Amino acid sequence: MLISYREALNQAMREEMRRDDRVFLIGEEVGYYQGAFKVSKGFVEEFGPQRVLDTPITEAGFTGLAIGAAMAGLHPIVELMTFNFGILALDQIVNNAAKIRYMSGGQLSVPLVIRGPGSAAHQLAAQHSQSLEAWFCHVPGLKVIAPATPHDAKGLLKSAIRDPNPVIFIEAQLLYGTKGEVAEGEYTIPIGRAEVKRIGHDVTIVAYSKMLLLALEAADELAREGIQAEVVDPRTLKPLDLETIAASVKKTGRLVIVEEGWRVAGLGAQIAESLYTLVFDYLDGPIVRVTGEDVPMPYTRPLEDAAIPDRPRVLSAVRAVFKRT
Amino acid sequence: MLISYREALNQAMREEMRRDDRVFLIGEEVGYYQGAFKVSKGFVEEFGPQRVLDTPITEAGFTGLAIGAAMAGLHPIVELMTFNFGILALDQIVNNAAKIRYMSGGQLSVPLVIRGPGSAAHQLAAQHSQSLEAWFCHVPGLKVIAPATPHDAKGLLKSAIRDPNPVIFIEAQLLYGTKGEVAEGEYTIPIGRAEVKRIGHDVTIVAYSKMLLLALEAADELAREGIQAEVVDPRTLKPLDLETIAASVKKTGRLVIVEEGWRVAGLGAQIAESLYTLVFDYLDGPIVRVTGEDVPMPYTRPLEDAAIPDRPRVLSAVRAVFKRT
Amino acid sequence: MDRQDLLSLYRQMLLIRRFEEKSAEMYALAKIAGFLHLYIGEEAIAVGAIAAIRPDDYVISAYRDHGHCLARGSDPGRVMAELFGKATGLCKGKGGSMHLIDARRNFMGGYAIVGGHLPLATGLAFAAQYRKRGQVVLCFFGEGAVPSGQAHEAFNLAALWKLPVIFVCENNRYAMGTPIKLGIALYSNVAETARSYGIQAERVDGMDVLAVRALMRGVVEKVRATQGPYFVEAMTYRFMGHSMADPAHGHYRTKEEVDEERKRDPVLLLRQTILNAGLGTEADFKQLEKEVGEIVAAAVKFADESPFPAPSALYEDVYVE
Amino acid sequence: MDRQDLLSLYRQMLLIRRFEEKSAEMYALAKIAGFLHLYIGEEAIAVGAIAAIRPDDYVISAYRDHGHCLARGSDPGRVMAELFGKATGLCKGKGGSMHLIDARRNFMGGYAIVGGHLPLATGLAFAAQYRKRGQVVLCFFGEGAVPSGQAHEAFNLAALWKLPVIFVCENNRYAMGTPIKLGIALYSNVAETARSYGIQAERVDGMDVLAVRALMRGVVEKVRATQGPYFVEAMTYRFMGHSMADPAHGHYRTKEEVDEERKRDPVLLLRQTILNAGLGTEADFKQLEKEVGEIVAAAVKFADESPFPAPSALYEDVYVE
Ligand SMILES: Cc1ncc(C[n+]2csc(CCOP(=O)(O)OP(=O)(O)O)c2C)c(N)n1
Ligand SMILES: Cc1ncc(C[n+]2csc(CCOP(=O)(O)OP(=O)(O)O)c2C)c(N)n1
Ligand SMILES: [Mg+2]
Ligand SMILES: [Mg+2]
Repeated sequence: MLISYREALNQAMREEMRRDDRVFLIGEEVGYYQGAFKVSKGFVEEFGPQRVLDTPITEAGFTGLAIGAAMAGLHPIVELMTFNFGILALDQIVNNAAKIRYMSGGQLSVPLVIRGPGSAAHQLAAQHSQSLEAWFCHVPGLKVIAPATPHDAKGLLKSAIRDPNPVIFIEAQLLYGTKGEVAEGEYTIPIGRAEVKRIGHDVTIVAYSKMLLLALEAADELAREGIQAEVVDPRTLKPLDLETIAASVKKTGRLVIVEEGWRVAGLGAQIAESLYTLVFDYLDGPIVRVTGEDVPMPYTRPLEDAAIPDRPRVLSAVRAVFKRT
Repeated sequence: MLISYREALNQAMREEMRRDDRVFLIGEEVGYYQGAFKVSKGFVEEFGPQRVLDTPITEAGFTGLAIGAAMAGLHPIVELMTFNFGILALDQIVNNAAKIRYMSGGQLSVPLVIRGPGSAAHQLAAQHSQSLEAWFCHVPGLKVIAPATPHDAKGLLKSAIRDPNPVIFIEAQLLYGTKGEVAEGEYTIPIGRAEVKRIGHDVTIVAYSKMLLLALEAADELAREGIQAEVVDPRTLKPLDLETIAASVKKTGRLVIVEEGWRVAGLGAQIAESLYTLVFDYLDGPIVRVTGEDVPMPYTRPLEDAAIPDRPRVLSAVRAVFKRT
Repeated sequence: MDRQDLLSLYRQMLLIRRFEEKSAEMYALAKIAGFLHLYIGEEAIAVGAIAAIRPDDYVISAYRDHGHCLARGSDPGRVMAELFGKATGLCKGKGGSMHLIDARRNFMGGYAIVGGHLPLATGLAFAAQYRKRGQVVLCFFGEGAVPSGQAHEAFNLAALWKLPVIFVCENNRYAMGTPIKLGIALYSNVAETARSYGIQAERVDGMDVLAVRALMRGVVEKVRATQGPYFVEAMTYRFMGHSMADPAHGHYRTKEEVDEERKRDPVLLLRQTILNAGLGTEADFKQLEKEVGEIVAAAVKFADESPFPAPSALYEDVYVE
Repeated sequence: MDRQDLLSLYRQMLLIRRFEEKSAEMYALAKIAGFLHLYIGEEAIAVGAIAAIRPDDYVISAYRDHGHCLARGSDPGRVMAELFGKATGLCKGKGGSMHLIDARRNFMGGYAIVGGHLPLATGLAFAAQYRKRGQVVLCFFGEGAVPSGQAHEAFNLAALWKLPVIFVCENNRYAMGTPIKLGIALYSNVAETARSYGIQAERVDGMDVLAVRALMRGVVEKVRATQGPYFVEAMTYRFMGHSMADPAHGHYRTKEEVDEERKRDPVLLLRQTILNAGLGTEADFKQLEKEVGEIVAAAVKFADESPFPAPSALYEDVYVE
């Protein structure tokens, strides 16, 4: 079945809401507007306004409400219109959702998904374009997922909804319209497993979310130059499937990591550091990171383009890895 | 002059407030209570309540107020009672303080210091014990400082107050009472310069804030075993003085990084990744990180002790670096 | 007025009082560490309010939470063990004083970020409404939380969705060293805040346990029936310092003021009521004092003799496996 | 009523209207991208309010900020160039539609986090008070920001410290697709929110520029004199979709409703007032239309011919060096 990423998310939520009436959806414009990006199309009609809740613009309030509801045994899905606004709910996410199980000595749990688009779309400027996955990955008690394809989006969102822990589920505005094959019928994808999206033996490229598509395009181009890149998509960012990445790097000896977020203290730094530790002797030179530039996102297109990783930069990173050896 | 870290901060702010009447101090309990940790002792008496402002418990509100005042040309110092509460002000810090200069194309600036204690004290439990420097370092537009000694605290706080950019200045509850020699008279320390706190040639230990003291103790013990550790304190975490660290690692060939924060996506990952890139060929094996454990901070002492780096762990990390070579 | 009833309320307040006095001693002996915020002087609110609800209702509080937890019926031994950081504590020693949680009693915890638990309270209420079980939520917080944005977002959601939550503002007039005047613009009428959301609000003498319970019974009934929120401002006073780290008085209030307020000690007030009504004697109080003393002593003994958590506990309870 | 004065107000509103209509065209031509939120229908508020302040006062707004920026006197060419993302834009193309900033005019910007700029406004007011320069701050925001915690923290600080800030709530009854009823518990009386902080509040017909200016003159005078905040609820209506990405009507409001509200177009209302008073003729309007048309055309031409920023601009303006 060829469907869009948006439709995949819609199906995942719909199936889970049919399966389990503890699951409900809450966020700005998720009901009558069907979601700012139309992910919850048809939901209020099917599930009614008690399970599809339009909220005021109070991210801390409604995220906290969802956490409270989860503590009482419901399974909320919080839609953040974008993760930029999630910053306003960070106290709830970090100090409550992530810690309540631990602070209670295991008495309480917070089965909750917080989802919505992260990263830049086109020209939304500094306050609306940022990739904050490194922040969420830093926090014990959270799981973090960032799928790139419709198939992964559907299977992982279903797993996230069934997970008894708080899960941060990061989508992307520029992915919603992308299409891909999705398995027929009921399926889930386990949290915490990377997938090799393209097999190769010359260099490993790790990339997730939107950047996976970029990496795959770059890999095709590299193939024409005779470089066979293996592309690994972690899919889950926390816990990270280091084994799969390490196995690939052991084979290729070279690693390029592509991420859209800011470079300093970005998630790629952690991935790199882990891999150096795991496969130091297999690496024939430093790991190369391709990242967003360390600037607030400029509005104007030429500068925005310059701030976000693109194919030429991925290609030149890979070529650089080869040149030195 | 032998003074406490607390007194050093007090002197720095006092001198700057005397020098420049655009500087004012704002935060919870900074006035009549003299600061929750008594850092602003005597301030309201000397500068009056218009320049030493006690706020309600509204971190977003008063941090945003300070940012607005800075946009209008004042130079606020925001005291966060602890950086745990800074999470509530993150939208203001990230979306406004860090970005306004860029979004305005250089028309506006936000000369502002946000300071207060980060990291764990004793048994304050999960919501009051966290080290969030990696988050702040991730954000372009911010500078981040975390001094370990009274001398550095004073000189760097003065520089931070004079800096025309937003500066995050992270102290530590357990450092306030520690004493050290501070230069007489007026001095500042430039932002962005690391300092070698102990010279050695066998291994480099990078550590900042409270962890510096731990690293120095460990280095003394190692010296008794015949290992001469060089201890480098970045002091400023963003921008990071990689040159000084790299120079040390070129000499020693071994690097251990000690940080109190959570391991995954902690600042140490970035420091390591940068150093691998800069001095890959000088390293005789992987960099070793000693970090806080990836758990919400437990209240009970034995588990808290187990969650925070201590001397035995630093020692065994250093010894491990030697064993493998 | 009923003798058994009054003596039972008295006993609950006395238990909290003696438990906390003992905690203070244990803090001085370093058996307890971290922040310890005592509820001494405010016991009538927790006891009066919690006496008005059902066992399946939810209770949630801030970090000054011993009183609410004990009033909810938690085992004093396990509470003390939690303060001691022992494996037998309510939260296996991981929560401590500020995060007492007793899920079996729907005591959903103590939270240490001022204002941060009010949204959680609306969520508990949402779940109650969603499941149509007729539960209500009691949410306790200090007046210092009233200006916080999270509190307001919670008030609006509760009012908008008619959630069955009762916001109980324990107005002790100080937030650490900040007198209410310096924190809240309309300090003389905190309940007005709630009314600006269309939330019904009431003020009560938080030193009078009978007044608190009487008011709360009415409020709980209304909230259970109408499924809409309520705000109760309970006027009280904290007799001790903000936490064990602070003196009882300082720049922000005088010893005279504290002494004056102590004359309205809620425990003594109830005692006087009982005596005046002829429903109890000095012998009764002596007997209760003895019983409570034994419970507290046993709690300390239990806590003291309990083991600390094993090192393996460090990584337990981070995730549900 | 004075002819020059009325025609000048009319001209300002017309400029905003035509400027934005042209922006919509340019958006369709992909000369402008990102989010573009039009102020069409609400012009009387910015023009009326800003007409009541001094050049050294501060103005701050949300993302729907073209009107405020132009009413403040910013060069339409540089505003259009900013929308085009050009180096000659107000913010060198880095801000875009949602972040117009013109520091020379104390126009402190457009901000895109709902509620996030209200604390900034209190800070500008704090600076004004600190320096005793007698400035006031006009802070514009939609009614959708009213429930946000940051707004409430700002209201409380402003009231507590008597800051000279005027909160101008542009109540167009919708926050994106959310009707006010679904967002604000006490939706029928938003000003009550402010009163619960002891902030004086007033409501005004935001379609009537003369009413807005008259009210604001009084308010500004009071705020300048007493150094305390004020809240103004200006009733208005957005004629277009929330942003260029949205239709003008949809599930959340009917075409009929929009058509009905368009009858009270603020530009046409003022035109009628001028005609009724015999202070202007069709010829005057034609002339103004021509002038404004030329300004807008020149702005587009300037924007179009201006260069994009050089690649080196990427790392400029992150820090003050
Ligand atoms: C968001 C936040 N900011 C600051 C603090 C530090 N703090 C702890 S308690 C407190 C005072 C709270 O006063 P109030 O709400 O009146 O409760 P009381 O202590 O009087 O019971 C402060 C400022 C905190 N815990 N959370
Ligand atoms: C904190 C936050 N949450 C969500 C959004 C997305 N958003 C942008 S505008 C808007 C509606 C705002 O409505 P209102 O304040 O009434 O202003 P109007 O658009 O009507 O002028 C929303 C939800 C945002 N920008 N910021
Ligand atoms: Mg209080
Ligand atoms: Mg609106």
